[in-house]
Amino acid sequence: MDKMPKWADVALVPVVSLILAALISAIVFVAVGQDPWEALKMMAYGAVGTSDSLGYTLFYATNFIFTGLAVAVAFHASLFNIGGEGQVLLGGLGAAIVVLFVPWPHWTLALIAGATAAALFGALWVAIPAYLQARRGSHIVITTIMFNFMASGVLIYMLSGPLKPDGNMQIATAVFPEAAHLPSLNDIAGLFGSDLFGRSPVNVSIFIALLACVGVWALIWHTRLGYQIRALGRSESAAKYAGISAVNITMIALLISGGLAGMMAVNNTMGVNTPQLVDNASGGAGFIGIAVALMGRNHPIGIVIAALLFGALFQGGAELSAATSIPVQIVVVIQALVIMFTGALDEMVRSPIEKLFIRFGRSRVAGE
Amino acid sequence: MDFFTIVQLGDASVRMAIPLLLACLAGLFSERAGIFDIGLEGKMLAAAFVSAAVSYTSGSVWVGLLAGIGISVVLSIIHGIASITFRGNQLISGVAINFFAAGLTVVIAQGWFAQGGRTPSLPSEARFNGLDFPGALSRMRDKMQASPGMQFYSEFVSGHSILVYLGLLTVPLSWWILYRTRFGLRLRAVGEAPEAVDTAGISVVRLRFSAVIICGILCGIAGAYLSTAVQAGFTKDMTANRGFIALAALIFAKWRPWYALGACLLFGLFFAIDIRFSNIQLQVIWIMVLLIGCAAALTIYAVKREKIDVIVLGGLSLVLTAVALTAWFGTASADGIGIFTALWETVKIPSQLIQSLPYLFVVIVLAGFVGKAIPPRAGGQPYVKER
Amino acid sequence: MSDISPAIELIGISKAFGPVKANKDISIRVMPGTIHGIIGENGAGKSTLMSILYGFYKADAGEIFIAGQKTQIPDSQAAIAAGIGMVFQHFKLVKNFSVLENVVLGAEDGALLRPSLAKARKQLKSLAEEYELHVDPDAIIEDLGVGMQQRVEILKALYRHADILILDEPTGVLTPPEADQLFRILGRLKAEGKTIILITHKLREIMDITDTVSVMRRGEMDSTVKTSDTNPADLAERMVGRKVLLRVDKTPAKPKDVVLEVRDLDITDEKGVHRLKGVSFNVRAGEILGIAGVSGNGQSELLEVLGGYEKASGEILMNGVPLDLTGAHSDGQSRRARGIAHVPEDRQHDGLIMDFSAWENTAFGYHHDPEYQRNALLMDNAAILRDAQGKMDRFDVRPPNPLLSAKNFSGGNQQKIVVAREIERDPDLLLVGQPTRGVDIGAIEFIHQQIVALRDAGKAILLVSVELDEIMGLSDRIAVMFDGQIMGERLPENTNEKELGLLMAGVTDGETA
Amino acid sequence: DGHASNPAIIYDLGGKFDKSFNESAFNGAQRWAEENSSAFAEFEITSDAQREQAIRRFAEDGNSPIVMAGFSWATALEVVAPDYPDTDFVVIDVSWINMPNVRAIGFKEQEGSYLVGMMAATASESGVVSFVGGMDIPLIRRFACGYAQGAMAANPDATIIANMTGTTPAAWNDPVKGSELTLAQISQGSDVVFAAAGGTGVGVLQTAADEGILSIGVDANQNYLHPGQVLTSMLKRVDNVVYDSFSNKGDLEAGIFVLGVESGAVGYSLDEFNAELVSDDMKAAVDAASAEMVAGTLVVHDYMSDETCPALEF
Ligand SMILES: Nc1ncnc2c1ncn2[C@@H]1O[C@H](COP(=O)(O)OP(=O)(O)OP(=O)(O)O)[C@@H](O)[C@H]1O
Ligand SMILES: Nc1ncnc2c1ncn2[C@@H]1O[C@H](COP(=O)(O)OP(=O)(O)OP(=O)(O)O)[C@@H](O)[C@H]1O
Ligand SMILES: [Mg+2]
Ligand SMILES: [Mg+2]
Repeated sequence: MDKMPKWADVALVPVVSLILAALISAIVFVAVGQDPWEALKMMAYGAVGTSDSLGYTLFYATNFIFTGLAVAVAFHASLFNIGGEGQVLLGGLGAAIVVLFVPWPHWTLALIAGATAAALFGALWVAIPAYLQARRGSHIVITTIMFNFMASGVLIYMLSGPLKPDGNMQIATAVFPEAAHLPSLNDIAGLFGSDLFGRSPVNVSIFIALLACVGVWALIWHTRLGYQIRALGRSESAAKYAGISAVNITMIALLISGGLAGMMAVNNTMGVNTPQLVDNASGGAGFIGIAVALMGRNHPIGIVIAALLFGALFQGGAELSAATSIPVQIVVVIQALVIMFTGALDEMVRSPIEKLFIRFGRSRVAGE
Repeated sequence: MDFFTIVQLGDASVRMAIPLLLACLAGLFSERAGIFDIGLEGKMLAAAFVSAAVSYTSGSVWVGLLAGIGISVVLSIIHGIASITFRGNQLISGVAINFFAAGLTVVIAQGWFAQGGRTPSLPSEARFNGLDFPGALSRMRDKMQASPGMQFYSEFVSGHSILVYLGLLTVPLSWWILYRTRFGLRLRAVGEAPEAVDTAGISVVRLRFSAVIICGILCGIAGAYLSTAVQAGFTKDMTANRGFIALAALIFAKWRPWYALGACLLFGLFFAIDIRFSNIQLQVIWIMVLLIGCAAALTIYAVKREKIDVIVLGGLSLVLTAVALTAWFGTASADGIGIFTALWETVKIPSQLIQSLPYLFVVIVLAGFVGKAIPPRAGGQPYVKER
Repeated sequence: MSDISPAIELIGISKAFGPVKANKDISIRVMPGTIHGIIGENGAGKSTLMSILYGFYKADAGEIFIAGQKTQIPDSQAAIAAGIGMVFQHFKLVKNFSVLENVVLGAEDGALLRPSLAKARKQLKSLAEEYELHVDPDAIIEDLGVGMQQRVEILKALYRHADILILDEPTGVLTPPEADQLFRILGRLKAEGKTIILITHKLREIMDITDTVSVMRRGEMDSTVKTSDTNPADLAERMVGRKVLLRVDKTPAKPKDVVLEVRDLDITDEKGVHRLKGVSFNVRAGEILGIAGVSGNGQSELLEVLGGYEKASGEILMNGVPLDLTGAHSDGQSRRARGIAHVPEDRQHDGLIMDFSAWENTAFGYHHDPEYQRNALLMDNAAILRDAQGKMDRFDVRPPNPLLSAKNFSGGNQQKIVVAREIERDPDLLLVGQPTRGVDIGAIEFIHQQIVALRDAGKAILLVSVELDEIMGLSDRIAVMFDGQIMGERLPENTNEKELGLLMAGVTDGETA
Repeated sequence: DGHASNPAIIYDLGGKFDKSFNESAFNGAQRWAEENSSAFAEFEITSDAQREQAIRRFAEDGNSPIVMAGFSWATALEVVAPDYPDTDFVVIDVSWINMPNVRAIGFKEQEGSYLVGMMAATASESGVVSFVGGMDIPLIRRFACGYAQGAMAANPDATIIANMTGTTPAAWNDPVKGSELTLAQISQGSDVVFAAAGGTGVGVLQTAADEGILSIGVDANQNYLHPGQVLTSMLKRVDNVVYDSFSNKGDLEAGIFVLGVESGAVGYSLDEFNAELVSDDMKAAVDAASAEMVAGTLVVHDYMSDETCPALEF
């Protein structure tokens, strides 16, 4: 007998958490002198009100799907990969190198090559923290944080040295060749005479993100590897008994996680209207991935929903701060509240709901 | 390197070490009680903001310090509610607190002072200024001319803000509390075996809350130190990851106060070196020796072990070797000289590398090459009596 | 009798853990200066009841009277103040503290430690002399044996001036001589007028030492009787609610070829402790070798080496071919491939993933099996589910719902899932650790039958158990382990519990005289 | 309508209040708004992905001119500008975009830096002057290089110490490190420090004041921050550029404009806060040098022209 039905666990609890996070956010808005209802309306309009903003929301959501999946895969192995930021940066480096130095004939090939390189670089960047976690028990949280700082050092070094185009002042690579520029969704919609996504950079990598969702879903619940990842995550001792190599699975789970984070860079470099790699290529998406994974209950469907929500929040928040004097960091505050309520205060929300279900369930059983 | 440079390096190390030390001891109290806290960063940041803002508005730095401690304690209590009362995931709660502080400080600072998320610069009377000991020289230029003893006295001993001396005093105090008082015994016990504490008739919840509150107080002082002693005001993200470095120092220190002092001074030294010697030149030959030496050592270590070690460490060795060779041939071709002459050429170490050194060092420390650190046994786990 | 009030009186105690009702309206009275036994199956609610008395759990309903006074016990502090001391089934000690620190923890005199420690040191000395409870006050707990740790727990209670001492299964971890000494101490405490409550599964102990005994069943109080008015068979019947067969039905073994040969197995753990010291034995097809011993004497390590998740030096031959003990093939997968199945000692910790559903657990460890794969990439979840349903039906797992999480099954049913998984693999060698720990009598009978049936099918079985009754009942051959060594081998028909008990305490034949 | 033709300004990632050129740009816009009691549109981006979005948004709303602060806008602008031929764009710190509707404005920071470098070397008693840069990018090296040349010109024996705070954008906002760098420089003998480091400079100026040495502010006039202790400020009149662009809306001339001392776009500041520090001789020497620059007889080497500096090693 479960304490409560599955739908309550996967839907009701997160929704209640979200409402609580929203209530506290409303208080913050009031504290800085902004009508929360107005703010919400502004954010909603800013997120989906125009075709441009809708497109931007989807563009950010694409980023967050990748980083959310990355965090989730690691979470299934009970590992907290907080290094998404660094892995995204390295992923960008990988993508930039293959598209800048190889003349790809068509964007499809460039996409495959870029995504592969991005995933590879992202995975390599987590390899050492993963190895240290697996082999020496060095806490992945701290090592990946350190690797985030170092990633930014590596990237800046590359962008201001080896990859710097002559005469360019911006810390960025040259603009990628046209063949490596991914078609935007609006280009595709344009074929049907629509202007659904405006000038937004949302592009075909959103399909890669959705494919990655399916891939992660199959991986986690339908492959031996996923089975082993989950087993290790739930009980290290039992995994040992079953002959599941904690070292190997930890490594593999984190490499996949890093690869997914790295792949985000495809969207952010090859997909944007000016395709190039800039110095802050991740834009905080690595961290937002944590909130997305927590809210999405580490399930791809949940992650897609959460990513859309955070995409809207990110885009709407930017519009809000453009229209008012509220700094855009309000988005970080909301994000923190979502992490707090869906992640750390889960029990606070869950326990009363559980009690309700037990009481309700009991009377039902008694009635039978 | 002359004597005064060494004194200065020591002086800067201490100055850089103090916020680390306070945060590290904060983490020590919390983790010794079984509550992991990666929210040190956020608490310091919040305290830095509030103490600067309140110092500015009230004109009294002490009121500011108290307010900073206050906000940090509030965040600690939130962490406590999440991880003690509701037995939530301590890492996640810490991450949330970091974000919360990073965002809210800017939002509120903007709403309050409208200066783009910073506080106005604090006037001297609203800051912790350096204490000049009797007879000590205060100006750098005077010190440079003084005798070595005077230099040491004036630069290293004197001239720090009161929080520095306070921070250093916290070390013996923490040691004394932990090992010489009833509270310390219980605190250490609750991080090792909360059920033992519980059955001994002591409230685990109260004990752990006291620990996180102490953690909050120390983080509060650390934050206030940054914005009212080192700096004259708050700027966004001014803690610059010190909270995370403090955690690494805590592991390095094996959760012991005196070791924590050592670890933080070492990290402080790293920062001081980074600041003072960002322009380091090395002969190519030394780069080769260093990198290829590391690569060789890693390879030797790996071959005796399992496949995974060979793959990862072997890969790392290859990367190091490749970097070394690139530096060598790169120098040769850039200067248009023979590859053997290039070995004696001096090149500048990329500043990005120098700046990454403290982080790299943290990773090396965590890799356990400096000895194994065993965390408090009940650390990170909520105390659950009834499943 | 009515003019002295009972030392303890519990009235109408109820306690639920979520949906589990651990105690239902329980009442009990214990007279001062007596030893009161409590028996009951695993999960009957004994520990829960005592933990409520000690303030560790809060009762949902009920009243507590101590020495005739109604007493609120919201926490252990209150229990200690009321003169209650408790030695838990799982000790509540701080492992890396000294004995002295553990004793003073929570009972310090002032804010400073030094005076408290000095006082406690003196006090411990006199307690040690008074009750023969000698321990080194400066020893670190984790360096002490379980017997010594238990002494520390008793000293903790006495240091707090406990008049009522609760002991929850104190002898489970003790050798027979250690148990005898414990009972001598309890006798002395009783003579001093202290009241003692003793939880145990061993009917013999109840008969030997208690004055009265209560029987609990399924969270309820069945009955309380004077010990002198009852006998073991009667108690067993009260416990289970029906007549029980305490013996296992089996025919004599027909051992064939040696399946498992262990030679000079040695383990030194990370701390440098020598866990196994040159262990050698063999198991033949069609026989059950039982390994008896108090837990912590190397049996667990032995099973772990055989199961592939502990490294060792020495030699193990499986059907004549050596097993890899240190290299890449010393893991559970390789062992399974060699025909070794393993019912681990701790099912919740090792044998099952508590958060996985039952069907996922039935493939656990065998997830690489071809029959569970749909193709090179994907697992065949439907096949696993079908397979799980069959196993659960055949092994009478209740409820027979493979979609439930493992944590939602009772201990006995969890164990059945593990046993079904391992036995139905038709292994050449079955390793079984504590097969019936925490399992009720009905399920014990069933599991025992399955093990015997596997033996009769000509498989080799290595059984490790701390329950002497189980060893005696199931084994065809018995080896006794003590301190990482095999002290000797006996045939069940040629030995008795006393002899095995002495071997378990490390006393060999020569020394008995 | 009035609103639609409003000018707009978009700040770079550092944000409107970076105490550096974003803030300076804001001040110019603000001044224009106050003087004309008109409104302008503004936006602070938070990620690079927003650049195009921000430009297009204002262009579609009919804002003109649209002023962008910072060279990072160049790439996005090159893509967007052709789509809005009727909109005027002004981009600051860019001297390479040549488009019919873009006014690209660069500054000769080396000239202003040269002037304050002369003042620093003259004011210095120790003969050691120093420079704290923000993020290590060519633009900041241009400041450092000009400063070093000026110092050498005033005192050929001068020693110039230059440090960069970091290589990431965080280097614009690390006053603690700025303060430590300053202390290190003081111990190497420096008694005048020039900060071209955004928010980090706040720490530099503060420490210089605490330690009793002179400091030099940047971009805006920062003399007021520590009266009597800031020798001067190297002015880079981004505010004027914004102000002028807003004022001349409708008839802005497209093209590349690199502004130097001759136009007053760069220079040094003199006000009541530093009047006592700047001697008449010093002022005379500096003014003479600027006259030479205007006349073309003095050419200050531009680091960005060839990525080398005759007076300083990086
Ligand atoms: N902390 C707890 N949380 C939830 N359920 C519990 C807890 N402790 C015990 N239970 C449940 O309460 C019931 C009674 O457990 P209890 O430990 O009192 O039994 P017991 O009689 O002491 O058994 P044993 O002989 O195994 O010690 C069991 O079903 C058990 O699963
Ligand atoms: N930790 C738990 N979480 C959820 N449900 C539990 C838990 N422990 C026990 N239960 C539920 O309580 C019921 C009784 O469990 P308990 O372990 O007390 O059984 P039991 O009486 O000891 O049975 P068995 O003799 O088979 O061990 C189980 O069927 C199970 O559904
Ligand atoms: Mg049970
Ligand atoms: Mg029990």
